[in-house]
Amino acid sequence: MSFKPSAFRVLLTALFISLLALSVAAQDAEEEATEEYSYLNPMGRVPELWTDEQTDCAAAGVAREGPWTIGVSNFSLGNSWRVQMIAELEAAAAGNPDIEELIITNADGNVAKQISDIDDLIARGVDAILITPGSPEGIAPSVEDAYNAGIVTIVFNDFVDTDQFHSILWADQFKFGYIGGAWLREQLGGQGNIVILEGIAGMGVSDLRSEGAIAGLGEGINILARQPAGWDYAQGKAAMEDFIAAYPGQIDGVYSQGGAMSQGAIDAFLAAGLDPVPVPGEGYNGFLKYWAANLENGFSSIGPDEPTWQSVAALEVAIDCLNGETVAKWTELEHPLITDENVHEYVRFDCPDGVWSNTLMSPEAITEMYDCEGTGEATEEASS
Amino acid sequence: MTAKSVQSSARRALLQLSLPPAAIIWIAVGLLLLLARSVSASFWELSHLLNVARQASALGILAIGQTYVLITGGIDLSNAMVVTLVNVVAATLLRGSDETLGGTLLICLGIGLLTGLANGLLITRLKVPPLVVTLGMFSILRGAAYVYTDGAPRGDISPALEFVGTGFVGPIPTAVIFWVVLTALAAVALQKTVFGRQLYAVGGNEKASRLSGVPADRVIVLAYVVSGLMAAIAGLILSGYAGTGTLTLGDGRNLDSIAAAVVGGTSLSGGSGSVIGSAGGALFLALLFSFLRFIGLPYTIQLMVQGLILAVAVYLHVRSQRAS
Amino acid sequence: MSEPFLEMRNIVKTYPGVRAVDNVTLSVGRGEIRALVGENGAGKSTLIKILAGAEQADAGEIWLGGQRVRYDSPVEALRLGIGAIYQEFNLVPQLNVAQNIMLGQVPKKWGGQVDTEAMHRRAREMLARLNVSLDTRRLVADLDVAQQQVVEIAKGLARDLRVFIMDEPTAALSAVETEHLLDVVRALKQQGVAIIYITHRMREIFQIADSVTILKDGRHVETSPARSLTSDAIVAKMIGRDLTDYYPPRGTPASEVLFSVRDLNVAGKLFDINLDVRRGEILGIAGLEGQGQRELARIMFGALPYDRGTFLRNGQPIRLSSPSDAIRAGIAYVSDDRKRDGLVLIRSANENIALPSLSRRTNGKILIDEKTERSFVHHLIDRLAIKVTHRSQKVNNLSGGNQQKIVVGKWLGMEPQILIVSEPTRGIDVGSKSEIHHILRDLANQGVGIVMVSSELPEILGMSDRILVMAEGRIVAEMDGATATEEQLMAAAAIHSVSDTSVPVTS
Amino acid sequence: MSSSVTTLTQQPFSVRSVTRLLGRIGPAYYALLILLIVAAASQERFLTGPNLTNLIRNSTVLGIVTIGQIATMLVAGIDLSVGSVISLTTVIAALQMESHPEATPGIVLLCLLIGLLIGAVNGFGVGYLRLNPLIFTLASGTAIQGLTLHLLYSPGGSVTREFRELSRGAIGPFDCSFCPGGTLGPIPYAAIYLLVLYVVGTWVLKRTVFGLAVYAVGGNEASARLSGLRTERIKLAVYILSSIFAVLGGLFLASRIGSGDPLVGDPYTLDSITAGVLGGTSLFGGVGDLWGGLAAVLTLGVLSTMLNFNNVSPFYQFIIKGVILIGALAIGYLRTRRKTV
Repeated sequence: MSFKPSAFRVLLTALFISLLALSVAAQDAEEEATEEYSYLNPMGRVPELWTDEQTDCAAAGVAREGPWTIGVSNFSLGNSWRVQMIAELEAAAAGNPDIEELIITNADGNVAKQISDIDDLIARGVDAILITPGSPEGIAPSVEDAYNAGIVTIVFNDFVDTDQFHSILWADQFKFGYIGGAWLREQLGGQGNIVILEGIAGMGVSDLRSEGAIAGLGEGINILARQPAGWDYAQGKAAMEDFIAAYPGQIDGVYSQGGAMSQGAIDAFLAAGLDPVPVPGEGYNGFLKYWAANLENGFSSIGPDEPTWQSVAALEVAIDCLNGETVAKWTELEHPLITDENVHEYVRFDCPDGVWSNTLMSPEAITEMYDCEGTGEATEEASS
Repeated sequence: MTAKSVQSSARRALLQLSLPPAAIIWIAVGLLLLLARSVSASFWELSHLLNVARQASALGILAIGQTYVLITGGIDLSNAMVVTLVNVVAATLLRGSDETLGGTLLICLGIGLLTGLANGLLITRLKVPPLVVTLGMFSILRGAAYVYTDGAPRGDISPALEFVGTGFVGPIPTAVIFWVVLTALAAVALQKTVFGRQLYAVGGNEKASRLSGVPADRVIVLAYVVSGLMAAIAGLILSGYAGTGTLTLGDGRNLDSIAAAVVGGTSLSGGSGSVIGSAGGALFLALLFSFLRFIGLPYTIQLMVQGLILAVAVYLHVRSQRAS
Repeated sequence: MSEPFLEMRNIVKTYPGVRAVDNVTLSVGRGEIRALVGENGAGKSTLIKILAGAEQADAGEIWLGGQRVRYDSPVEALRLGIGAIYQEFNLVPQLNVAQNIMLGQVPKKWGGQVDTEAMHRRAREMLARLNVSLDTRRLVADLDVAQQQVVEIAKGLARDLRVFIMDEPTAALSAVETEHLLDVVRALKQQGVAIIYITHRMREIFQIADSVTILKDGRHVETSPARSLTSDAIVAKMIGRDLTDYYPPRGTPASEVLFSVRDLNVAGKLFDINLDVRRGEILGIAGLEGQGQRELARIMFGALPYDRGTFLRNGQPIRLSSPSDAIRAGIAYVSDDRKRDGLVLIRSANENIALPSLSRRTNGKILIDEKTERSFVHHLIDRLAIKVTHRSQKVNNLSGGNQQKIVVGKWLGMEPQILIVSEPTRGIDVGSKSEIHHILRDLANQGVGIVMVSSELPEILGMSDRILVMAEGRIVAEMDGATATEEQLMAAAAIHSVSDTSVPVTS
Repeated sequence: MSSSVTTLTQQPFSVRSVTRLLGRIGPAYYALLILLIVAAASQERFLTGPNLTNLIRNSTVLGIVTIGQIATMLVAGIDLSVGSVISLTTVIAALQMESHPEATPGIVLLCLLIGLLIGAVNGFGVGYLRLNPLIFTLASGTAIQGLTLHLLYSPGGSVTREFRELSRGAIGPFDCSFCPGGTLGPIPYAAIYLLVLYVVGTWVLKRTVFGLAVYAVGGNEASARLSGLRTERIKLAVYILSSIFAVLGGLFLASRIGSGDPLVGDPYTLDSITAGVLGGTSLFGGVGDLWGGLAAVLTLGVLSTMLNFNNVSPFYQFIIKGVILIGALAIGYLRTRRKTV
């Protein structure tokens, strides 16, 4: 190696030290960054912009005669929840004669692509636009652009860092986490050791759910480890296998952000020959199937559910607004709670794991979408 | 002068110790195990080690195919999406029962085979660089998985496949048995068959191989077919592990399989490599991921350490190759 | 030639398992042309790589103009005025002639810009010194081997070197071009440049060298004034024994025709080629560089497409559209470029030797029978006297001569009926050369028909039973190998090249 | 534009040189032309000022990053860390500007400095230690992703208002007697950045000694070294450039999204390689130029917009993109096919 330990190395070292110093400085800034929220609700965390304001769409001049072209900027189709959410929207739009065209774009998890998608929808001249922001801050300018272009602008699925839209429908992810965390605290009697399975590192939803859960867990509970597992069964199970080995006999509970991870965590305990510890879940059918089937064995859980039909709710608000009605500017969607008592109402034993139970789609439509075996025709189709 | 001669004789001594690349990674696996043991004795629990081995098995099987392709001087980025496509197809066709198992297996292996065939033909006939072909194929397969399922994976994996993914034969996880058997077969094919010899020759010098009568195109196509088939098998095993169809099952596994092969001593410039080394590479990565989770490092630090160790592993290989 | 200008003192360089240069001391004066000779593997290449900064010695010192100098890269060597042109051309195919000639010392304008005009001007000057006119805007990728060699030499000239190392600069050049080069070397000598000149061609040594240094097995054997030596003496000292039978005795070819080419044409390259290869003969194909000989050899092996023509094997027409077709017909081919076309350098001797005959030996079975293979490879290694520490040794660690033997050897496993060899002894040492010649003659005596393309006249004359002379893509003469003379050959080869004999590289 | 393609050879004008030039134009130019025609024909709203402005703004980040990626490809390398560097840049810019809004120029410098450092590490590993660039930059990218998440675990922070204007602003509209309506629409800053960077980048690659060295190292590294080029140092410089361009792209992106996002850069890694390859740059080094890369970047942008305009299902979009990637290069091969063994 013909490398000279000259000025070059000195420069490198100096640069490296300066980077370290800067990263420390950046961390300070991060801690300040979280201060912009206020706690309006002991369980929730709502943007401070939140008001009871109404939007008078007629006065805003965005109302127009049908038939309409409605654009949807969807952030991602990365899991069955998001696919079902879009499927519900398509089903609802298909039944509405006033909707001429529904243009759905998919940013494939890429904020920059979503900005470009929204630009395209505005340029295409849609009458209303439904946006699931991939980033509250990053998408805000695009939301403003749509709003300023005189397009009915409806945001749902996440909040957005602006007030220039006609309506927002939003389910508090902090609250989602808080519910699971508080339930777990109750199960453990306020103390014990847990591990946390998070969604995807770097995603706002994932971070908020964890923060909410930690708030809900309270002081007495010791968090042994946190690991992102992408709401994915295989990743969740693999992480749990490691934790079971790393903390033998010490894990009293698991906080899982839901998706298929909860089921993966339970299966890891079962595979190790252990009884599952308390794990909260979500309205993911795979988890519900295990839960409902093991209720009699004493298994208990809780499932705050992010509704897949919020897209339909957003579409309804958009239609109201296009018709010139006055709509609520801010709507918080409650997480319907799945409990030991009502889990049987949600579970679909005849359907695959990917189904999301909290749906406005008819059981038949779900059967068709997921090819369930529940109805007569479907079973026949399968056997043919 | 004396200091220099001491240094050079020390270097000579080191050079004489130089080991085959495949051995280095197995030594690294051993060192990692010792390190893990010193941190926590429970890492050495047999059940945990077997779990790690099972986690490694799908990656190891993917790495077999990747190794074949890398030996030709190519690369396969599409294998990750073969895993996903096989997963959703298997779940849809099986619908949770073993009745259609035979046909499903054939179709899934067919997907792997056809993908490999398409990759290989595009690379050899149209001379499109392997990175581009397999990247494009990745996108096409992804679209196919979405179109096939309409975005909503249907059906369920059957008991027989679940046994492959999660079951045990005696104390050994079934998946590990598949991995070991496939690795052994692939190693024998590489070292002891005409095809294996031709694979190394084509990767080392394609032109000279053609001029020696080696059907280079056919050999390259076959390497991609092997990679496609291995991806299909890994997809079936992972399906058994996940129990259901998901559109994310293959995510990131292409780069992981390349990393496993490369830290196992396979060169990205073609002509050298071994499946035994790649098996060590897969095990090393699985152990590393597990160990970092095991000691409860924050995820962000885990990523930094992963990056560092990957760089060090590659550095060690380069050193050892330069020495020999 | 007064006091030493360049001195290499006690240079040692060891590679794993080989002491490539063992305590060699060498000194060259200003304006001295020093021929450096030795068999392949004698350490010449390593020694000059150390001098040029491309490799670092394990021990030893380099002195220049009375001062000790230290450097560990070609950049620093060039800065001291020490530079080399190499046997494997070090050109960048994607760049043009001027850019290649001036690479590393491109004239600049403001802002780090390339002064394109100055660059082309200077490149043209260098080519003019070599008496060559070549468009400096052509891409090197589009040049033929001789033109590339000229560019490589011009690149060395452009550097105003004080120590100029030339590693077989004439290997790819025609006789005329060689003369020009030797003139340039003499001119450099006049300017006081110290020149180290490596060659396997004895004639050139006596044409230009002041003194000769002979290396053997990494050690210094002797340095003497050129005029005190004879060709035989040099050869004897290089190989450590007398080389009595320089060329093996000719055999008695049969009249049976094994292979024929009829009316072969390639637009712009080959015209109406007809030839027959007979059992047991060595058919020499002679000519100046670049007259279509090598293309012909490749076409006969199915490795290049052609426009028109038929091939007859034992009188039956055969298809030759790929090397596999040729191999099936019992035809083997040893390329002029062994590193690119002949060997898988990063694999073992064993694998290289076994490669063409693999399927033949497995005979439909899946696994390679290693026992048979081992004895087959050992047999060949013994028969061809290939020097390897083990059959699993990587080929790129072997000397050129041994590599060439492997290229020939790998074809023997398939028992070829026809062997086409192109420049079979290019760039290998005298000892290996002679061995290759004996191997070829043995094969002919066993009934193999051999086609030997060579631009080395002594080789053609010494080896061939029958000689075909090519010029501008045509066969222009046929001669009896036993009686033909160098003058006859040259006359035949030059007849058709009247158009531009003075500057043939511009073709 | 095309004159820069020929500077390397500068052949006298002849039919042969024209056909040769056509043969050397990357597949991206053809793809871009065809797509533009199809897009303009299928949607009347496509060829409008605002839409074209958006197209350029949305192509800017990729356009900038691709410059650096092409440089690494020219030395037969690859840089898989650019995505993480972009994310890191948005995070540092947003966090620092939020806490020190007055120090924006300093923060920009800081980001460039960090780019320099990361590039130096990549270049040191690839150039001096001769580690395989694919694996080494994968490793450094992983580590940088970790660092980025360490600094900011979920999207947050915010850049200053003025900084946002960098990506949103435009100059004009201009008077123009030939144009319909008498004015030429506003020219977005983004177009100017792209043009300046591509012109400067092309000047460096095609006109300077450094650029020649880059092509030489990529064309034949051993010979470049023996010709007295410090190949290690050239690779170091190229990887530094790649990181710096990633930082510039990241700064533009931070301005565009107004905040920091630890995952936002991820897609640019593969996209920039795709753009480079589509633009005619060889993965084996020594062949390629920037304008082809820009054409490819615009092609990808037009493609995305066209698919959105025509309401093509996202599912089929994956397939279409894959087919176009392979198809463009396959056509490029078929056009220049020569039969040799």
